[in-house]
Amino acid sequence: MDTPFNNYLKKKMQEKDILLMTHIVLGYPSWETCLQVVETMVKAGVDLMELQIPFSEPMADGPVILRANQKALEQGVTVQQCLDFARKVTETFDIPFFIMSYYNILFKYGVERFAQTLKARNLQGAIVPDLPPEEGQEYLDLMKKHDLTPVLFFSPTTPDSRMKYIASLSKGFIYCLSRKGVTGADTNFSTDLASYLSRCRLATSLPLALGFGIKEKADIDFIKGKADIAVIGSQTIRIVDNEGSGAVGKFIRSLR
Amino acid sequence: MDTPFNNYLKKKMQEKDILLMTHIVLGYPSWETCLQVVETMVKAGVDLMELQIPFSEPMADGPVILRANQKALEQGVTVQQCLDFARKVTETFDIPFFIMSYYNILFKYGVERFAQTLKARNLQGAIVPDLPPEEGQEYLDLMKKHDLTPVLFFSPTTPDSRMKYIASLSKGFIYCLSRKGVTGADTNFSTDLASYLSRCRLATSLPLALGFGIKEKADIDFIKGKADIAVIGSQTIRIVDNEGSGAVGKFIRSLR
Amino acid sequence: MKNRGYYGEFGGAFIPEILVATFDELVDAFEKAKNDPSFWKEYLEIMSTYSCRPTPLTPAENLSHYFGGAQIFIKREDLNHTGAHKANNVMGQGLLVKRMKKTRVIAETGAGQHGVATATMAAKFGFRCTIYMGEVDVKRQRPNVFWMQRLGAEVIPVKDGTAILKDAINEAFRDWITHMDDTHYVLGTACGPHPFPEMVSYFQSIIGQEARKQILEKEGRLPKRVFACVGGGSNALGIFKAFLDDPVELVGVEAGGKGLPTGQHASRLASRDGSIGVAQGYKTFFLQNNDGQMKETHSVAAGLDYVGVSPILSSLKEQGRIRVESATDQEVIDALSLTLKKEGLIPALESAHAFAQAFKEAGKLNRDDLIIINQSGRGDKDIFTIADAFDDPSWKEFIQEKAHGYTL
Amino acid sequence: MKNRGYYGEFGGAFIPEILVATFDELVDAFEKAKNDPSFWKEYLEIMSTYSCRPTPLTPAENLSHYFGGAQIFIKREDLNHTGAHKANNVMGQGLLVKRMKKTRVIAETGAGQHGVATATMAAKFGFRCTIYMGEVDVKRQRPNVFWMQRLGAEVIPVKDGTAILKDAINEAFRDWITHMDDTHYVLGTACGPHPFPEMVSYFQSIIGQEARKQILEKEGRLPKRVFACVGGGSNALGIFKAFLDDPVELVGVEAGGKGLPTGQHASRLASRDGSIGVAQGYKTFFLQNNDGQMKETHSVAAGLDYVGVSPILSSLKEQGRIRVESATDQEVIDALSLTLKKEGLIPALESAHAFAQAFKEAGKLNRDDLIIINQSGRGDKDIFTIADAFDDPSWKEFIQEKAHGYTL
Ligand SMILES: Cc1ncc(COP(=O)(O)O)c(C=O)c1O
Ligand SMILES: Cc1ncc(COP(=O)(O)O)c(C=O)c1O
Repeated sequence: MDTPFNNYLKKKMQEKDILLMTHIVLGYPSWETCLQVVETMVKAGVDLMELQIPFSEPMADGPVILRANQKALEQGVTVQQCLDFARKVTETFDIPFFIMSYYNILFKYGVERFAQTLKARNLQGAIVPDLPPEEGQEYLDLMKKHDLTPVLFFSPTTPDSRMKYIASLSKGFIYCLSRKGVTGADTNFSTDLASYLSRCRLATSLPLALGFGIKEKADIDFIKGKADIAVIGSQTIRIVDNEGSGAVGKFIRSLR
Repeated sequence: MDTPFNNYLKKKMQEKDILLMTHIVLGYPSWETCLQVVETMVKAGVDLMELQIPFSEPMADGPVILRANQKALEQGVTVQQCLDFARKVTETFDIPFFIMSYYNILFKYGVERFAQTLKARNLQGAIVPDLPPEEGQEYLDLMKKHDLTPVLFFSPTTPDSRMKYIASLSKGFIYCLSRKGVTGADTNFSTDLASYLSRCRLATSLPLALGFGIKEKADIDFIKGKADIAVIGSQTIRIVDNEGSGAVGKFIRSLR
Repeated sequence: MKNRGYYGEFGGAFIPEILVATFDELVDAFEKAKNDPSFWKEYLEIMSTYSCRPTPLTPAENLSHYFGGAQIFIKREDLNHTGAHKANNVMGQGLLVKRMKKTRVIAETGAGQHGVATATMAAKFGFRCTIYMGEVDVKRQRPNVFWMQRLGAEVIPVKDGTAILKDAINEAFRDWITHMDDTHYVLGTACGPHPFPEMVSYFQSIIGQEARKQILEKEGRLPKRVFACVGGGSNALGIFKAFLDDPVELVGVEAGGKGLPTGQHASRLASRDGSIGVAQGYKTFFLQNNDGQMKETHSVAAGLDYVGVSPILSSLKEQGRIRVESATDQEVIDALSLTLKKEGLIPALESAHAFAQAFKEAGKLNRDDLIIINQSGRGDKDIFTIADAFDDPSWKEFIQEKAHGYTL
Repeated sequence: MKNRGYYGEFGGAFIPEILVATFDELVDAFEKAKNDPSFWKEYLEIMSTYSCRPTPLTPAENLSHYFGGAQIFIKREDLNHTGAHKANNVMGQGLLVKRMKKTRVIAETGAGQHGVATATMAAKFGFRCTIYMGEVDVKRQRPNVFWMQRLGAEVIPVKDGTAILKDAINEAFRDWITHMDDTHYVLGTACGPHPFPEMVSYFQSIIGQEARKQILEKEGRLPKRVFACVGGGSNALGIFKAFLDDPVELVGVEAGGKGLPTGQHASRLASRDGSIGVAQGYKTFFLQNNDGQMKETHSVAAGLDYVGVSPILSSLKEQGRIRVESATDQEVIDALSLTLKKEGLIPALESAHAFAQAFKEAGKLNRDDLIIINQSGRGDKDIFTIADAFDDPSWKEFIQEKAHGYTL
């Protein structure tokens, strides 16, 4: 289990009381801005990043990310461009990058070819929200074969037994959905969430990333000690949309 | 059977090879015009006249008479006004006048009261196209009681036996519809019509009036000898509409 | 004239001489058909393969619960082909036309329902078809005109008189007077000269026959009351006939329009404004003035907006065998709205009159009382009127956008 | 995840982790219901008392004669309550929702038919109801929006993506992901993650069960071919299922739009433009580009205008058990027009695709061959589209006058 990525996570987790993973939609609002945002985020101390290849049917995404997907596609963003951009950032910045997308993108590209490409471009792995492990056997095998990290999910509705099952197939870390619902909506940081996270903790020894609805320092303070990685998705897109890519650095720094 | 009216008809039929009965819609286009038209017609030698009390549902009338009914009603023509006008013309002009209307006008007025009024105003009788004799027993009795002439109909679809039955209830003359259809349409003056009229002749010894579609001298020439009275309905209304009441006299004189 | 068809003092056949032979032929054909058991079988066969008979009797549990009184059942004539009980009548007359070997049918229509039904029947039987429709109605009911034309019928806008239903009836008679040899006039309701009232209610009686059987099968007892809207009276007679000999109260509901006191209604029997008269070939209660001229009527439901009423209903009313009430436009819209929300049913505006009256009474009955409402038709045909009645702003916007699109 | 539901390589349940438990619950409830004989009885009961089942199988004698080939029969799903086969599915899922003790339903809708059906079912069962509908469709299909609202449903216009059916499906899933505790998503066709394809076709299979029985009773033999239009595939599977083990050719008809060569169509199986993909929770043929992004589709029939297709149909197609054809918008309008004139039937534009294909084939079959066309719905809902397709000037005038009236 001691992959270089795990070692990286361990080391970071020793340095910081919580890690940050952020999210961008590739090609949105433009390739230039994307690059600036990645640079700003890395400089601001982000520990991991999700690069979302836009998809026309982003079922699990809320309005902010959904519209970013759409705009990117309208602007003609292709899968190839996304993978090329990914190569550029992995060459330039020294943190782990994950591709996030829906399964059809992988499927049409060819899952094996997709894994090979990820590996060749030095990506760390992938996050595919519409691919439950039962449907993803081939994908999991190929990711494993190419030494990539396929990130799987826990959710508050996942029973303990299923958490164990998912954990058994997981590598790197587990992405814990903070609540029901899609990306971008508010989350209630409550005792329910705390007890859910302790259920997660019991089910796996892997680090836990908590995502959906994290927007500010208070949220992060709440989850410190309960999860290992805080995932910030829609909020940074909102900030870029409203205040420009320059504002992202300040925002990230304000979180910890 | 030798009523004064019958004697009148006989006398006229001896004088002329065909009699003319004309038709006006009371109150249309105005009371003044109506009076002028009656005067002109009588002067031009018309032998009998139908005065139609307008009704909102003139089922058996074609477009010309139908619209005259409607216009008259829109102008507020009432049954009382019609009967008053009738008194005026019977006082002024020395030919027999008939009231023509649909049964509801009589029914609402009260059939007995209606007959009394007709008698009192010196009208000769009535023509009620939607009252077959089977429905008209009371009406026939009351007309008889008041010495009035209830004119009944033959039609080309009336079988011989029924013609006999209708004749047996008739007085004055029989109104023979020249064809299927409503007032105002063209009639085909053909051998069919001739043989129909001889059927009529066989069924009754009463004079025959032929109505529907008579428009010009040629039509009247055709029926001379086959019928006794030519009924001119829609055509005079058309002439008044198009050329004014003045033109009616010339038209009537052109017919014989 | 063979038979005049009187119900008490109502009915008769006040027809021009030229039509007497045609009516005799029709009376003959109808009598023969009635006495020929294969005819009704043929009728049932076509109604069950072409339309959807028997139509269901739907228990309206939510409405029953809501009013907390009688158990409400709804007879679903809306599920007929073309969306109303009108199908029963036209298909029956269609079979008769075939027997008479005529090749053309004509009909009057007000709302357009009977016109669509007749045009449909004509398409099915291969008859030529002409529909007379008041010009005012042509304008109001364009969707139905569109369908009649697509079904191959000629639609003639009647510009005379008040240019509504009664004028279309007159015009249809004028056509018939001219073309009776090959043409049958498919009158749309239980009005007009004999044999129409009898014949139309004969075909419509299938409604009550089914409903009576269905309620007995389901509940083992008769309903306490049966409600039906009354335009010409065909759907009402259709459901009432089977219950005439039963201890069942039969309630007809006329159009109360803007309220009886306003005079803007079409209540010939429920108001004091109706009086006996003779028009359109028969004797009954009409809304007419003292001279016998027919009045303008008003209802939100085009199909109830008629000056006359079935002579059979006039007679049943006079005998005290039926009760006749009225529902106002507003009561009707409210009843429609409630029925939509509670049962997922969309009664036609006409039918919603029956619902409105039933709703006034249901709560006062006992829980073990049963009532049946005749849903004579479906309301989606009425969207233009209903959307206007609800004053729906997005509907208006939609229409305006559509119109704008057509201007470009 | 208990069961994934594969048909050959098609189907599956590609769902976010958060929904896995909900799907497991649904699969459970559905399996239990299927194994409980009282469930199907309850289903039949409600379909025969609330809707009009069994729907007739109408012999189309005029069309048969016109083409001079096979005897044509038409399965009349248009006579269902709410006017289409959609009723079968929603009522079935409604019963299931009751069993699961949920209190709210959501649905996507394109043409609005499934939305109206779901809102109707919700009113009947007393569920709260939210309908997702692409904004483009909301604008095009305002009459249905109006009815859904009147039925008590909330209609949410979906502005994202292409703002049509597939986007409404995504949005419904997003709602479900958030509210699965009290909410059931009533998917409208035999698509989506397991168990929807199986479940929807299970409820729709009542069509074929009846049709098979009816044709055997009437004609004593099986049809040669059965035609059904294919949007998501629910009406097609509904009628096909009963004939799968029979020597009967099953023909699905997709939207050919402006013609396959133009690319403006929705033929996922009949054209070469479809390719296998995974979206909206299942694997099937989609109209997508090489990157896997879904394409815009086109059809005159809103209900066929969808990028995916039932995985069960994809599998039957691959096995060679069904044939899939396409009909262009123009062929569909022509078929509709002919059916109106010859039989007095108004198929929905969707259903008219099945008619169009059947008409291409009927004349080439023998007189003793039988064919069945599934008339999945009625076309009067489509008047705005059909009037436009016929380019009817009086319709335009009517709409313009209406619009003018609203401006005053
Ligand atoms: C649905 C519906 N119900 C009722 C009526 C009224 O007619 P009747 O009283 O003959 O049933 C009509 C007439 O158009 C109608 O369309
Ligand atoms: C009448 C009708 N037929 C067919 C369809 C297509 O759906 P499916 O292929 O699931 O039957 C629709 C969809 O809205 C419809 O309304």
